[in-house]
Amino acid sequence: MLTEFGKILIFIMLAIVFVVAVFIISKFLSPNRPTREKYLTYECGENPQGSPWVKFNIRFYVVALIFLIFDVEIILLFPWALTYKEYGVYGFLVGLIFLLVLGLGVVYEWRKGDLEWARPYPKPPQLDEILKPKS
Amino acid sequence: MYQFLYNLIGNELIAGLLVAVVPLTIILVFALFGIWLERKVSAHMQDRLGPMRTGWHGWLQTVADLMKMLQKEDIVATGADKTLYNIAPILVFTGSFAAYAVIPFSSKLLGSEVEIGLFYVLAISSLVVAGILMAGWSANNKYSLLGAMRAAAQIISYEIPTALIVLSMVMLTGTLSLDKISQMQTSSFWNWNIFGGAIFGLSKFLLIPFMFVGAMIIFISTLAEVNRVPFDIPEAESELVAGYFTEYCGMKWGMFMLAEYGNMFAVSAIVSILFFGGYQSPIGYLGNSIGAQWLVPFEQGFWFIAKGLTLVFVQMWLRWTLPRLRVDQLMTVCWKYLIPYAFINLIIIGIISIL
Amino acid sequence: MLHVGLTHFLVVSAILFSLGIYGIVTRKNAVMVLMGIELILNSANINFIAFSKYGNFGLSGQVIALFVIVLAAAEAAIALAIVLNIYKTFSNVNVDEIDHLKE
Amino acid sequence: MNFYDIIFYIFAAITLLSALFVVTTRNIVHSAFYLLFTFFGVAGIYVLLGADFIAISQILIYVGGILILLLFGVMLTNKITNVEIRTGTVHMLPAAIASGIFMGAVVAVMVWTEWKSEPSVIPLTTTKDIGHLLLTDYVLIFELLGILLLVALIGAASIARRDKE
Amino acid sequence: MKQYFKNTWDGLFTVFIGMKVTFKHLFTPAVTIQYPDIKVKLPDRVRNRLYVNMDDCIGCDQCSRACPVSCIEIETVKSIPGEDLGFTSNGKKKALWVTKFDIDIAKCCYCQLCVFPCPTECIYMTDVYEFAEYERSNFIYKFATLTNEEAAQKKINYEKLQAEKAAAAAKPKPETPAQTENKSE
Amino acid sequence: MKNPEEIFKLLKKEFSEIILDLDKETPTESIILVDPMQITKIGKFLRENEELKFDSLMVLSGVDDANGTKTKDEDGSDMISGGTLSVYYHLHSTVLKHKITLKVSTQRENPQVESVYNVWRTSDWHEREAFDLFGIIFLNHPDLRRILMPYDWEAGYPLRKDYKNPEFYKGMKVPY
Amino acid sequence: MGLLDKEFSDGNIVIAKVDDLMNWARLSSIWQLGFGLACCAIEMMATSASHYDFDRFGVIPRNTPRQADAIIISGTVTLKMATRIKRLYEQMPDPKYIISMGSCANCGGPYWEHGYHVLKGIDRVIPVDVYVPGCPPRPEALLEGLLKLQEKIRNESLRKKIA
Amino acid sequence: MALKTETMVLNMGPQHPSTHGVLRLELEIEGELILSVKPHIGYLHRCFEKHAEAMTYPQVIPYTDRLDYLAAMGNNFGYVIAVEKLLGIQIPERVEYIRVIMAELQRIASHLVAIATNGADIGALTPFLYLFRDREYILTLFEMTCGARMLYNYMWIGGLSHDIHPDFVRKTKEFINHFRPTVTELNNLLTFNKIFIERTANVGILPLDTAINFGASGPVLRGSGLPFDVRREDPYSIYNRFDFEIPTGKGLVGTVGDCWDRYYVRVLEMEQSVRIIEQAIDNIPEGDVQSAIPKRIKPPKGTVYARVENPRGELGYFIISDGNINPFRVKVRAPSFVNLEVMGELCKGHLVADVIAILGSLDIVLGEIDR
Repeated sequence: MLTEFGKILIFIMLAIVFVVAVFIISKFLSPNRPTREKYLTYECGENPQGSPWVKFNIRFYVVALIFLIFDVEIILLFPWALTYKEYGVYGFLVGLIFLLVLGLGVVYEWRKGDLEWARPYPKPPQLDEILKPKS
Repeated sequence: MYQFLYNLIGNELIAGLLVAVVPLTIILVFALFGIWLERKVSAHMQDRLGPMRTGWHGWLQTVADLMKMLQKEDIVATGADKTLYNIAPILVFTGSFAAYAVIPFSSKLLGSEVEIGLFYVLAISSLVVAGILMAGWSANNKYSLLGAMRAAAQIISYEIPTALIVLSMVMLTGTLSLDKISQMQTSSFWNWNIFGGAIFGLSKFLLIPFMFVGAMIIFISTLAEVNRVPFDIPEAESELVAGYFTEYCGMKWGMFMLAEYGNMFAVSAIVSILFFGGYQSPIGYLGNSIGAQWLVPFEQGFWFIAKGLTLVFVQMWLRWTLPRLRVDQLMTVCWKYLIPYAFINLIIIGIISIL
Repeated sequence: MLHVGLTHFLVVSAILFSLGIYGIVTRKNAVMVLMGIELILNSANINFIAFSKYGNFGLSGQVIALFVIVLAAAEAAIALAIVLNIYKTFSNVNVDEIDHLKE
Repeated sequence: MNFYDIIFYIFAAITLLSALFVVTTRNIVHSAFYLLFTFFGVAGIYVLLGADFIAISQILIYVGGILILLLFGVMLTNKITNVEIRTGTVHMLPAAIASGIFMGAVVAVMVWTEWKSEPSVIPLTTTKDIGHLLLTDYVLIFELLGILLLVALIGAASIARRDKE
Repeated sequence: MKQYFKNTWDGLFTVFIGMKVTFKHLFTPAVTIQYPDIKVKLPDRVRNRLYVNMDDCIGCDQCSRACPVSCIEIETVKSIPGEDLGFTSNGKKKALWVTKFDIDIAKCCYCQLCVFPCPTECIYMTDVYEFAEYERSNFIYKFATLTNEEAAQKKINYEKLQAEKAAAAAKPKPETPAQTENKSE
Repeated sequence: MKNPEEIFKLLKKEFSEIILDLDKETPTESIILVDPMQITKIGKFLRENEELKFDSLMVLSGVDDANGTKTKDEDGSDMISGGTLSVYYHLHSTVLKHKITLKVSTQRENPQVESVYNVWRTSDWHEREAFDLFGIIFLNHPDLRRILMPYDWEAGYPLRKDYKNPEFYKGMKVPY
Repeated sequence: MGLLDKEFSDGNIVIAKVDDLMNWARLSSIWQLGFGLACCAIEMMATSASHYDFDRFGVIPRNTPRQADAIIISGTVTLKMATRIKRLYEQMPDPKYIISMGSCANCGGPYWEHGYHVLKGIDRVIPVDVYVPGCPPRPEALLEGLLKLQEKIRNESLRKKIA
Repeated sequence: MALKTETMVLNMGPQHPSTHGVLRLELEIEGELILSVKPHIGYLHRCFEKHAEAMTYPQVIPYTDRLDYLAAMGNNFGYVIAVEKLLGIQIPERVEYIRVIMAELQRIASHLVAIATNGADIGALTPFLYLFRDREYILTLFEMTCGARMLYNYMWIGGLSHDIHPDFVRKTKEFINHFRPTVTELNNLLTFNKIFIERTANVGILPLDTAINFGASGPVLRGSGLPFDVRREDPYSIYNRFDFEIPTGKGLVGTVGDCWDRYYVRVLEMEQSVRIIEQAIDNIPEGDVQSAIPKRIKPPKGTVYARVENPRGELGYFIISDGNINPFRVKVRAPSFVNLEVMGELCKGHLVADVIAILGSLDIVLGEIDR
């Protein structure tokens, strides 16, 4: 018997098949005229300097990290959200404590400035510094 | 639908496939129509006309675009990582399309009646994030990578307010099934969740303002999840040329576009199911009143698509009104505004619902 | 052997576990080691859930699996943070080259 | 061989093959991306075992969270200056032999052991039951997990933050 | 804290104001001119493609000299006595055969500087702007009415005359009436 | 608010041996001729002196005076040897609202002028431009590269009066 | 090997129909590379603005050459820029088209005589499909050039090589 | 021991949607943080100065059009004033009035583009189209007068190429009536939008003394707070007859001299231009539009530096005449060229997205930068 998840699997398969089919049709129709320049990486018409694969801003990592923790907490809350009504106030309190712990996390991160994206407040260019002779 | 087809054909696989084909058709048609609509809406908002020369008011425009894209040469730059570069559009489109499996277009047309549909929708969209990162990384292009990193950070961040609002709706309705949530908001717009759901009494009136806040928050954060203005910094035209799909051309790019429009409709559908009654008619069914029961699912389909399109229109409206945020402001909006509001909203809804 | 039963799941889990071990042992990169650990955790989870289905413990296995996932997330977060810190200190994340605690 | 079996084999193949790629590919970013398929396959296996909630959680946390985090970690910690991001490997052969032997032993044990192989009845959807369990038997662990996560958050964030000083 | 709520409010409020504006425009009629179907009448003074009315051109070369981009090339041959070139519309007598009057409209910068010095107002800018081409060579507009052979003939005629004059100057004896007759034909 | 004569007098007093001349020939402007190797010092003085306060350099223009001996080379194009290249500085004070023009002249064969980069940063690109188009070398300029022409342009300095166009640049035909 | 690379020696009705359909698609959806050079770029922007509205013809600016079908050379091409334009053009996927807009792009325009740094005509670097005269061309003139280009595309055929 | 992210060199331009033409910016970034910005210009170097040396005096005018192609009238204006100064001739009253009206209309048109592109850079595309729509009306006025939409060759030495069209006065008044509500709409839609303010306020702050030392002029300098306007400072033509204000940056939503101030100064300047036009339009005296000048313009030997307030700032022409019919040397002090110099200093420490906002607020036109 086709279970409900089986139907989802069919959806996923169908999507993949569809995309691949479209690619094949496109391959069949489209021309292929390679030149050397065509396969260069686009960078506004200039020669790319250096690789794009350089290390990244740590903020991205911190965001992912905070997200992961929150995500996990929210997942744990879903079963609770479905059932807490049956337990009345007790059920709600269980979740509330959990939620407050989560809230504590938000507050902590906020206070510590981890929610600040690296927004610099750069100093405006100062005249004296600009006119300093450069060595 | 599935049952009907199964009885008709007698083969589970084919029946399931047919059920899946319907949403595929819908999102294809929607993407074609949606892009045309987007161009028309933007044009008329800007005192222009938009596409005019392919069919009546250019309604064949996107068909032409699509067919042209099929004819375009496929370029994979020498520096790119070919495998990942080719997998990425598949992944993105799959992630976008798989969400349709649980969205009830009407009480009869529903891909899968899986119980934890809402949860599944949240989860499957993470495929899109992986796909976008893959696309950005494999293209060996600075704009792509910057765009992909921004997109990933943005989408995952905004998943939290979305999930919090979804959680509060789960608390209110007590189910994770999108179909059941739709069924609950039956018969009149007064029963929609944005008006406190199908319950009566004091708590309904207490809920209304918080429901409005919730609807607004989830709308804003879904806007960010599908990278629409003002949250379109991953593909910010004026900075990153085209963001993570800068290097993609032809149909591969078309798949990203298709996935984007598919996502647009999907999130609108989710918002409309959660807050605006899903496929339920606001005024009752013609089919019921004239005694033609077979008409009802079609009416439901109409209402569902109408609601979805309305929300899509609002998305477009916002897009052609607002400038875009900067990446740090985007994060600020999410972490410092939406999440605290959603959080407090959640607690209040919890308190009201156990009253 | 044709009909899928508990054994099949356990075998899958065992192979996954060995692959995880292999990954941990052969790779120098700390992030790769983390990936190996994730594989091992997944294989353990398969076991939990398989026994939850084929045993008499009700859904406890699944709940434990959920906890494992949660722990895995916490572990990944902390571990990656540590890896990052190691990287900051040593400009390197090769596990066998980081053999002193303080510089 | 019925549907169930075929799908099991598909998912097992996806899982194991991609896991093999994960541990053997030299490009670490590829490894991370292959991990996506492993997680996905494992989620499929969970579904086959009737654990729908866990399966979805698996996708949500592993694919949506841990994988992204790993990718960011990879991108942050590698001097990625050329196309291939290689990671050094050590003692491949002994490791392969050892883990092969280990695998053989475990598999043998598992195959030869007489498991009670009657599937117990698992409800169609497990979320509610998990919820009940969380609110009754495991309520303490549930709360503790909250605190654990808080600690993890604070710890990880402060470790990662250390460069600001 | 106050700032926090003010930011929230400002954000939402200004967004709504903006949305009001764009929504209003959704229903204002478009200003678009649907070009190939509707072509607006351009003002009288509009400056587009150059046109030379060769009937009026006296070949004075003033336009060519005024042109900052030297896109006008004029070659003239003096007429020989007895040829009647006619008059321009404002009554000037023509005295030069314009053997070549080429305007490379691709170079033209539409500055109208050539128009003002023209004594007969024969060069002017029209309102024709639709003249895109597939080949660039098509942009060289040849206005000279004489065919190449005619032009060559005129040139030969004039050279002959010059030679004769030179000869006449050298030998101041007006002879050879037959030849003069030939010329005037 | 001072007129050029007053400014000249002031300068003469400060730099008695350097200031060369006040050129009052031109109908609309008075130009102070200055030694090219002292322009930085004078510029600093002009900017900082309380009575002058020339805080803004409006424009710095290089000029090819074309006053050397003109010869024709084998293919008939002009060659100039000897003579001078000049640089004009138009100064303006946003506070005192007066203007003055300085001029320095330098040898065409080895054109060297001191940079006023550290006095008025406006001159940064203007000096690069003068270098690019006339080949005037500004001493102490930190980044004296071509600015308008391609960095790999080898055919000389195009605004000199005897500049000759190259036939090809990177395989592209240059003349019409 | 795609269909568009093939050349059919004899045309039959099927090829003619496919031709028509594909040409129609290409000509109705010419996406231009969002790219302005000089004065003409402003007129190009005016053409896409409300009064003339490029979008009516299905033309929308794409910022990356990978997704563009046509490049409108709108203004003076200098020697420094020419190599970049060449590369941008090369980076567009086939089939691709070029409109040379304005005098400068056509032949160096006002700068043809003394312009030591001006490329005298973009066709020295890349093949041009349509030349639009004007300095700058009126928006209508650019639209007319676009119509000319559409006409050209309409007459393309699988039977002969596509430009 | 900080985690050093590797720096990356990111090219913006020459083909980039928001570099306003063919500017190329070489950004050195760390993550998204700008370490340094190197503008590379010259991609549109059209050798104006060489051409000017080869042309006669009137023939240079079409080339001046093509300098700042968004404000061609202003360029003509500056050049003819310079040559007239050199020749020492008087201009008829009527010509002066028409020139001022044209220059102010051109200023509005140019600022419309500046504001539009600034908004579009930040992501607001709809205001862009509204403003281009209004610019179109001004272009119609110009086209009616002299036949060209963008590059006019309208102001000639000693006069104008055409007299104004009989309908011109009426149409201009109509335009002004239409234009005022547009500005309000613009303010509602963009200027005071919270997102726009967040994006531009406190970004790219240019302190006044730095601005002066960098030679900035026009809205950039005024945005930093100095009411410096050549029309007031060094009145040319008949600007001393009109009553208008010089808007300066006040730091209304951020710090004085930030991007928003530069933007808002332009919005206010459009209002002032409308005021000037209103004062001038009813007082155009009757008369001829060409003063008697010799057919061959041959100024005496000498140099002249004349400056006018172009929309982008102080536009100066430095002309050296050797008594021939060709100028010996014409040097243009292009406002954008000078304003752009500050870019490198201004962007340091900002994010990639801010570069766009800063560049948009500087409002450059590559035509006059590269000339």
